[in-house]
Amino acid sequence: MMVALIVDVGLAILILFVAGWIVAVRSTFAAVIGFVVYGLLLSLVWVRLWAIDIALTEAAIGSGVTGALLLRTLSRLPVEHSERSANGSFRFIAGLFCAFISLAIAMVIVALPEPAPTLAPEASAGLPAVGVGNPVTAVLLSYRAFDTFLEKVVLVLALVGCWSLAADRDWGGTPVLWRYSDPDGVLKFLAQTLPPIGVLVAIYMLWTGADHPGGAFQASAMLAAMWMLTIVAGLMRMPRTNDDLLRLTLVSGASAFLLLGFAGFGIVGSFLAYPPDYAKALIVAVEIPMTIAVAATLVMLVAGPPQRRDMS
Amino acid sequence: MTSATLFGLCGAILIGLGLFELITDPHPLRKILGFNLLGGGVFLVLGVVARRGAAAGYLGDPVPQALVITGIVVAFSATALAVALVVRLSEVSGRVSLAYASSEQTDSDGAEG
Amino acid sequence: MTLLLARDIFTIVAVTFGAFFFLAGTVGLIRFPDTLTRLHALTKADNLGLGLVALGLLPWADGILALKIVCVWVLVQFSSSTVSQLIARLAQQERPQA
Amino acid sequence: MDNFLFAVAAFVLGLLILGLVCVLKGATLADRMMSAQLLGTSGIAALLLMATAVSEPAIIDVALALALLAAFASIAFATSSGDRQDRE
Repeated sequence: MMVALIVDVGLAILILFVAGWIVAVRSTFAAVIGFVVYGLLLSLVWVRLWAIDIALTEAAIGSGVTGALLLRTLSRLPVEHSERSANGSFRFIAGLFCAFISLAIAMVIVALPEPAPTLAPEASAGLPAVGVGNPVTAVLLSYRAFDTFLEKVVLVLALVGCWSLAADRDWGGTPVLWRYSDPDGVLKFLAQTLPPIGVLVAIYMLWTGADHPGGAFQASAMLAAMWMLTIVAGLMRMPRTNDDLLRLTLVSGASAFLLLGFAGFGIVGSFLAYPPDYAKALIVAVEIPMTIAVAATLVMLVAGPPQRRDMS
Repeated sequence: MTSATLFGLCGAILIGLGLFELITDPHPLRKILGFNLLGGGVFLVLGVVARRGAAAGYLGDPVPQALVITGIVVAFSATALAVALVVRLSEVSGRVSLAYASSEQTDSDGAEG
Repeated sequence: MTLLLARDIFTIVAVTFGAFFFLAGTVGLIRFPDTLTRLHALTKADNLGLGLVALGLLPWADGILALKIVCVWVLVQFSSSTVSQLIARLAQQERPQA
Repeated sequence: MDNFLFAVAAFVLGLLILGLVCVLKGATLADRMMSAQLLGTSGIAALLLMATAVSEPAIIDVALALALLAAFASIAFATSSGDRQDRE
């Protein structure tokens, strides 16, 4: 497997190169392009580390949704190149400090205990009771479902924080992604072709996530990307932030999870516990509203605080 | 050296680079990028722990893997909120950079927006 | 036996040609004089490079998997042709300044 | 055969470095975007090669997701930077 190692070394060099570029380059726009490439390379590394679920998440968030978020932000900010702080000795000390941190972590990595501690056998042993075949999905939605529930709450809270930053007169208005006049209708064509395929792939990912790499979150990122594509192409309107249906959708994921959690008290006797025979069905059932809710949250997070369209 | 160790060391350097960017760059959006670089490094280190914990027929320990997935989502939420703060700051103050923010505040008022 | 050998040879030939088009695309991107010719070089890597690599891998995939590989290629075709148009338009806008 | 496929993946990744230099030095926005597009396609090719080399079908799903999302990212670049240029 020497050749495989060469691939890994190449990947490591590439990632460090891109990271160095992001730090060194003056133009912020170039740094953002660099960051999207960084996400792409990371998802290749996740494949090499046999973490396919993470590779999917990273590809979806790292290069897709975060890229859109940063670009939308850049189109709002005045163009300003990064001015390095003139204080050379400050940068030197900061560099030294960061090198020290890196070195310390590197030493920990080299000295990691052998044999490595692992929870894989425990995760595997519980699978029959949960009924799903993908251990990562089992961890996310059964063993540590509470974490996942709170993660959905964090997403909604971040959106509440984001909306709160709107100017008073814009409250309840419509957020804007960015404007593009599509003179030849090229974008419109793509926005009519790609989303049906994207939605199909999202449904597939959600479904296959029970037994193979994939899952709800990856599916929602895919849905979010397709939705944004149709909005940028002008085929769909961005919803107003005071739209009741939108707000209901946004909280439906966490609410479904919460309901399921309390149902656990009644049926099995503890919060977020699933009755053994229906565990898989319940997991898939709660994943569907969650996927739609998270997709909507992602789109609204990328679009940022509401702005009244007629104002600008 | 195994691939896992290689990527672990890579993650350690990424943490250092991200931290450096976070500390030294006065542009807040660049600080956010630095924070995400740093996050990528941390996730990579966790991923290496997961890969080393391969057992029971799995090629990686699913528990740290699930932690990383949750981490990526939460990091995205934090990034989105931070970015919204940056945009609002520039709308209100008319400037982006955090360098010498207090002393130049009065000069730059009204110069942009 | 000969069928297996033929499969190996087919994969090696197709994938090698695909890699060659990636090389050609990258070299073109670096060496060609202006934006539109560079765009031409890029599309060769997108279409033929990925296409031949995908073609070479098809015999190793069965049924639905092969369909997925073809899907990946078709998707890249759709998006790369659109993005090429958008890039060309952007290049046109940029030219006066350059 | 696995080694051959890995070698081609390494080769494509090596080209990625060249393409990357191009992104970094790219004189115009259009050049940078072209290189980014090439990077996406190379990444997808590398994933397909690796999926076959290690016989892990799930990696093809990653390539599929990347094909859709890289398209979205490229379009976001092209359209939002047009918006940006208008204001500059």
